[in-house]
Amino acid sequence: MSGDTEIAGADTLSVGDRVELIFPARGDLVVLARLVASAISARAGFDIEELEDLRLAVGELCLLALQGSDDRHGDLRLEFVLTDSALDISCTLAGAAPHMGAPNAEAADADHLSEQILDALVDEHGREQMDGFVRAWMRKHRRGRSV
Amino acid sequence: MSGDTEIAGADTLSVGDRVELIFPARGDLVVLARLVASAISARAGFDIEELEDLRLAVGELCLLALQGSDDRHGDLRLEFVLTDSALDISCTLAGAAPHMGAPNAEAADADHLSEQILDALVDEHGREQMDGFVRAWMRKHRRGRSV
Amino acid sequence: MEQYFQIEERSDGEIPVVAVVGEIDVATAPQLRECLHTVMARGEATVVLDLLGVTFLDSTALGVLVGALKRCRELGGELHVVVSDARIMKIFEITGLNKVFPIVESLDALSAP
Amino acid sequence: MEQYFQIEERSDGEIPVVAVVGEIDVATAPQLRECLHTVMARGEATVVLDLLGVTFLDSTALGVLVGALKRCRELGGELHVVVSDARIMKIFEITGLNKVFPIVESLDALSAP
Ligand SMILES: Nc1ncnc2c1ncn2[C@@H]1O[C@H](COP(=O)(O)OP(=O)(O)O)[C@@H](O)[C@H]1O
Ligand SMILES: Nc1ncnc2c1ncn2[C@@H]1O[C@H](COP(=O)(O)OP(=O)(O)O)[C@@H](O)[C@H]1O
Repeated sequence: MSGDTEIAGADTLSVGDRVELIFPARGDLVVLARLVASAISARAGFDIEELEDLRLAVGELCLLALQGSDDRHGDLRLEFVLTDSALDISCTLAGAAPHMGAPNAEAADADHLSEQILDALVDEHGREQMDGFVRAWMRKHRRGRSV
Repeated sequence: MSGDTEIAGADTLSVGDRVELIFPARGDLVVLARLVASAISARAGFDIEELEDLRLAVGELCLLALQGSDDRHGDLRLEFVLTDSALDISCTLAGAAPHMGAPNAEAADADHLSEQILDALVDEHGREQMDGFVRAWMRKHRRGRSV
Repeated sequence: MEQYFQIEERSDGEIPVVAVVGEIDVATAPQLRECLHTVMARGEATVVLDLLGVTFLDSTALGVLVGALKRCRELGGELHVVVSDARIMKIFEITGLNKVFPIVESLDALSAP
Repeated sequence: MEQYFQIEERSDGEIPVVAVVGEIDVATAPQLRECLHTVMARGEATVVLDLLGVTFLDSTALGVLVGALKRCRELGGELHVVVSDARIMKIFEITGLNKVFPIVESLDALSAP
């Protein structure tokens, strides 16, 4: 019993586990999504570098979903699903009024940057836009598992 | 512009904002609920002592909801709603198999302790049990607001 | 972000000391329960529980402590709890357990005459 | 748990230094944009952006930096970025922006001949 050390809660998510966070679709709350992403990633067995990657990537996922929003209405629904081989994350914007006007140069830059960040940090990602909602998703393989 | 210091994100929740966290109904994931509770409480304008109180109280709320669970099935749905006068939090257990057998002495102690903790830390709280689900709720008034 | 939890038993003095560091909650309390059981199964009726490094405690943890206290007293011993953090002390106070457990603020306070 | 963000402008040397501490993301980037605009509106074409205290940076923050860089260069100046943290540097690298911005590891490296 002496010196029985462990990080409790590490790797406590199991295959099939699903965690969902729903919050008002505003940029100032994306920090919540990143917070939950860190906690989930640690519990899915990712190491500290991957955890930082996932925190950043989830923030970008939210930003991609938020682009259809007027930053005042609707919710973001962030979903984490742990499969045998990967952590699948999606972010859906629902109930938001369509964004008015063309994006400015800075927003276009940021959009392109989000895609570059996801390209570098996750294994697959995509974005679907249908009337009424925007959905951005990504997949990060778990090392040492069948993919 | 010099020395422009601020805690960004503090008090960024508005009246009517609703945040929801859904996660597998297992004790080892209650830490997720506490994490989100801290972040939400800080953003609802509660001070550091109240934030610690709310973190503890939300954990107890989850434990009260979990008691109907066999700790293997179902989800906990934790909901935060900010009103003009209070932060309302509820935790609902759904889809869990009913808990088998009578609770042991330690579990009965812990249940009573949860109630005592909520009595001390929040302004109102309660628990409803219906067939198929358990719902525990609490309300914490925001200081300096009409109640 | 991690939930840190560490438990250590020191039996160098006369009374065994179980020291916990981190968060004791529904996820980690079972390990504390097991450790206390193991110590008492050796015949120790009096145990010191050092919570100086504990940053969080929930009702499950308190339930384990109450169970261990009952067992110590049944064996004619005592469960001494060491707490100094105001937040942790508050949890004992709001549950009335500060009147049930012999609580001291430091390990030194136990060996003092 | 809090999202810490602090921005400070020091104009004691020849080139103004804007120093940021904390997380620059979609919530806080607007304040950085405004600060950089204010400095440039005074006619400063070259600015040093000290990110040594930055713990997180997202695409919105990078977008603000790219916008400020364009503006500095239009004015015939430069936006020097100071980064030493490997995580922050990684974000510049994966977006290719390490080749766009003049990045140095310390403020000393800027004044060195
Ligand atoms: N969360 C998701 N949402 C939408 N499309 C996805 C998602 N995850 C993966 N996809 C797309 O569906 C394709 C097939 O998915 P699937 O058969 O589950 O994965 P795999 O890539 O392992 O074969 C993927 O390659 C990807 O392009
Ligand atoms: N989240 C909740 N879920 C279930 N019942 C609640 C909840 N919040 C409050 N209650 C109960 O309903 C009563 C009336 O609620 P309400 O009119 O909204 O609040 P107030 O206490 O401010 O009058 C409360 O006093 C409480 O007993």
